[in-house]
Amino acid sequence: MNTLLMYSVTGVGLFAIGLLGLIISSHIMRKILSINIMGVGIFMLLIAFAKQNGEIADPLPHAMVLTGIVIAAAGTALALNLMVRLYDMQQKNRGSLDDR
Amino acid sequence: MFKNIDLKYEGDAVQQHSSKIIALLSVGAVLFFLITMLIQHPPYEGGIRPFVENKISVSGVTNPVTAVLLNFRVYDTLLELAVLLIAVIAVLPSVNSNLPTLRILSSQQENLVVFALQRWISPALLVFSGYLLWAGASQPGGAFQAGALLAGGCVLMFQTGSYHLNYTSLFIRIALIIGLMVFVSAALALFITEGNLLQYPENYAGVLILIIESFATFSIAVALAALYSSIISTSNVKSRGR
Amino acid sequence: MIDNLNIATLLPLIVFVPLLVALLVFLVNQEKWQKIINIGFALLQFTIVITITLLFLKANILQSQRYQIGNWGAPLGIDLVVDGFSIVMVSLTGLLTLILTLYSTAYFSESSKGVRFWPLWWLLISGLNALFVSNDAFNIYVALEIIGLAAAALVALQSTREALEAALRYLLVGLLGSLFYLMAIAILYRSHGTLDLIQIAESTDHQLPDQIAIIFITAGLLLKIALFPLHFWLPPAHANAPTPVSAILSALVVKASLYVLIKFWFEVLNESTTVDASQFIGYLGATAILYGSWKAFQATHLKVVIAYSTVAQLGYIFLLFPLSEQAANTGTFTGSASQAAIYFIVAHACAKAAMFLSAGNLILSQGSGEISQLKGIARRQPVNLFVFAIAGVSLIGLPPSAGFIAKWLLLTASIESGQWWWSIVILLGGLMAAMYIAKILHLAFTNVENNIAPHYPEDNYILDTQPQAIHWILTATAIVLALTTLALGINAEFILNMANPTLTGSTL
Amino acid sequence: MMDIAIAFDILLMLGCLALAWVSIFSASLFRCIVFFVCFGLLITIVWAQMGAYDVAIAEGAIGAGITGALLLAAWNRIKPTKRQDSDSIEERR
Repeated sequence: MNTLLMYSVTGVGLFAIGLLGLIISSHIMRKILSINIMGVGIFMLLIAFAKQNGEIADPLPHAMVLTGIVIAAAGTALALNLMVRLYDMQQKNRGSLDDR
Repeated sequence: MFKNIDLKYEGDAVQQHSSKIIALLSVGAVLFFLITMLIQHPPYEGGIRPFVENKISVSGVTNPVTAVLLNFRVYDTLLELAVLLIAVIAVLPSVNSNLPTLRILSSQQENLVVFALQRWISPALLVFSGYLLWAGASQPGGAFQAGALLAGGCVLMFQTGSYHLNYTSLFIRIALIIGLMVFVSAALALFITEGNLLQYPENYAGVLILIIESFATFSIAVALAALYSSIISTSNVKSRGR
Repeated sequence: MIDNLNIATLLPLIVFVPLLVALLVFLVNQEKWQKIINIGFALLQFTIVITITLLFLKANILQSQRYQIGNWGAPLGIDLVVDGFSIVMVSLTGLLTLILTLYSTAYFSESSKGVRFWPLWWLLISGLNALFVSNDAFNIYVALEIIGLAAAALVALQSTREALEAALRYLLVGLLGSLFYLMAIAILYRSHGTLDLIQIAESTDHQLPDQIAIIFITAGLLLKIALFPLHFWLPPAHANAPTPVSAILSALVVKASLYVLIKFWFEVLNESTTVDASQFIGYLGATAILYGSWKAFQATHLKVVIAYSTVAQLGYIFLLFPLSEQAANTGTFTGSASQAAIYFIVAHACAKAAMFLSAGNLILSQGSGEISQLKGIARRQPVNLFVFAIAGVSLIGLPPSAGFIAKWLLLTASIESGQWWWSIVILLGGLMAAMYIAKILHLAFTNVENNIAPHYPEDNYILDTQPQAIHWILTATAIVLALTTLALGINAEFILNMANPTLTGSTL
Repeated sequence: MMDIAIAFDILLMLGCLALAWVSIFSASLFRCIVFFVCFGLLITIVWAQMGAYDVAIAEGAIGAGITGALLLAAWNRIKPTKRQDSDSIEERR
């Protein structure tokens, strides 16, 4: 059981934890965290088989993961912004007397 | 799964009504199949490493990851900068151009620790991100890492609440798109001169990559800072226009 | 270098021109200049797309030669390739870009949302074009992300409570679908060592990794296409978006994920798909038709009716999977069922866009989208209602329209392949579509005795506006789209031979 | 010598899985976010351990840094303050 296979299994485990968290967690913030964790799981799987044998690793998974991290950050930022604006809207409605 | 958008702060971690057992079983099945696949089928040898090795001398940089990211698969990086730009445009407040580009308010409570932290670390961050950008050609480093570091510096500046950037002023808008603009115009220029999109001329590849990378770093830093400040400041979001 | 004008030189332009326009429009936020830039570049984009289509038809080849970005070749660099199916989608995108950009210049003329709308709009179009021409798995993932984020941001444009909620749900669903797709790419790259679709197609050995990859791709993309059980996010998102956005969402954005699914299911991982899996998807499509039409019939808001009708019409296209399973196991997406699916995509795109535009005009003039408010609208807005009726005719599938040709091809395909039960579902779906279209038209033609002012019910689904006069461009663009559906209904071979160039059945 | 490296790898993996589980299902939201930032930093070490140094720097800066800052800022906006309108950071007009 070489270490890289173990890292792949961990990556897949993280993907499963994120998927489970996404399905059954309640608050939107937890769902955003689960999506990030699923992303990290996939990146771990990608990086794990990059360095199969020999010293220098295959650079393509590294480039894919780098791009994936920035895309995940952009997606999370947009989701958080929408969540905050939605929260403000709900507060304003609950706070202000007239419903409409 | 996403049916009701729940924003109650006190709610407990897991939805009550949701059938936790079915979710657990299905995710467990997915996990089981994935793990059996990982164990039974070893990965393919090498991937594109042999191709990169014999083409890296032409690519203008020596670090293989930067070569793949900014020369062999440069189209992906360009589209990825577009993704970051989309996220920024979506969160920008609507235009209020009466504010100056940079508003420095002397905030009342002198938060000594944060001020000291800012004064010591910001210059170091600046120099280090410049180094990261420059080292990207040969050792690990590059545009995204340097940009994220600069953005970390900006986040630190925002902590004291005394620095306000008006993200709809012309200067900041130019800063946001300069990375992608340089990329696209370089691509079109090379398209005309070399006849093929994003095909760097052999001896100028390194220089061109560095120019594109530095502009990309600058716009990534401003973009990530804009993403952060759009969430913290209520006045920024609740603009008069709406 | 521009003299050897072949497809390859023009192909990347359809991605880079909208990108450049997005940057220009983001910089310039004076109303007048934005209008000039938008209309000018929409025309330029349309001409580029038309030249590419004509060049492809003239060359009459199954697949254009690969455009290697940076001249690096397949496993190392990224290639752009155009085949029959993608050329149809690219020309469809070009046409809808031109028409909807004209519509949007009038629609957003005075509202302050235009500043944020235009850059996102052009980035969405460049993402769509990048997806249709790409031949690299990871590149398709980045294009899917561009489309998902831009579409979610556009849905959130009106920043009412319902719009923000729909946009947040749409964004999370989009991110989840893309993550499933990314997981599939990781597995494919792990077992094949290359990301190029054609090279993966050649080296698939239909072992466990490929089957798991196709399962993940199907699950992720079905979520993004909103097939029946996973459609919950589509009606609120399409109903709460501004009119041009809901038009392009229903017509193109949903089809982009469908294009990727068809590309993987029929061309790349063809043999690792089993017959009963495609039967299962066929049954999902059938239930989508019935369920979507039934919910559309029940809906009370005009845009919600049209959104649920999208869910139903997508079901038709998924009947393609069981029908073309036996047809041909060649590597290419050919056969009568595939022609029916391509024709259905084009017919649905034009009809649904026309319907959304006309419905948007009706809502603008009426002030509220509730169907009960549409009493006697025929007298106030005859032209828009006429366009709505034509689009309805195409959705139902009555003779003069493109929808009829599509359903006819689907019926013949189902009879040919011996699975006659699909034709029952197709006819039943047409009947139910007629139900909810007729319900709206019936209301529109009942004249109201006293012309009472439209009262606003409390639980108004969408923040409504005061009744406004309709700019002439808004109606003109809707008419042009309705005429294209009729034109496509009359001469069908234009699309058909574009989709499958008649050549000796050379496999990939 | 070899078993120490393997032991370190196994420790890293178990740590990742545990932090991931806790950062989704722990009781309060604030604890979730703090665990998520720790998870990001641990992942940075895992990337470095696997030889992906470019990715380690990027994960540390973007994954743990910027995303953690965004999450905390968003949490600050949606936590129920005692007096809803007294927002100390922003001067409210």
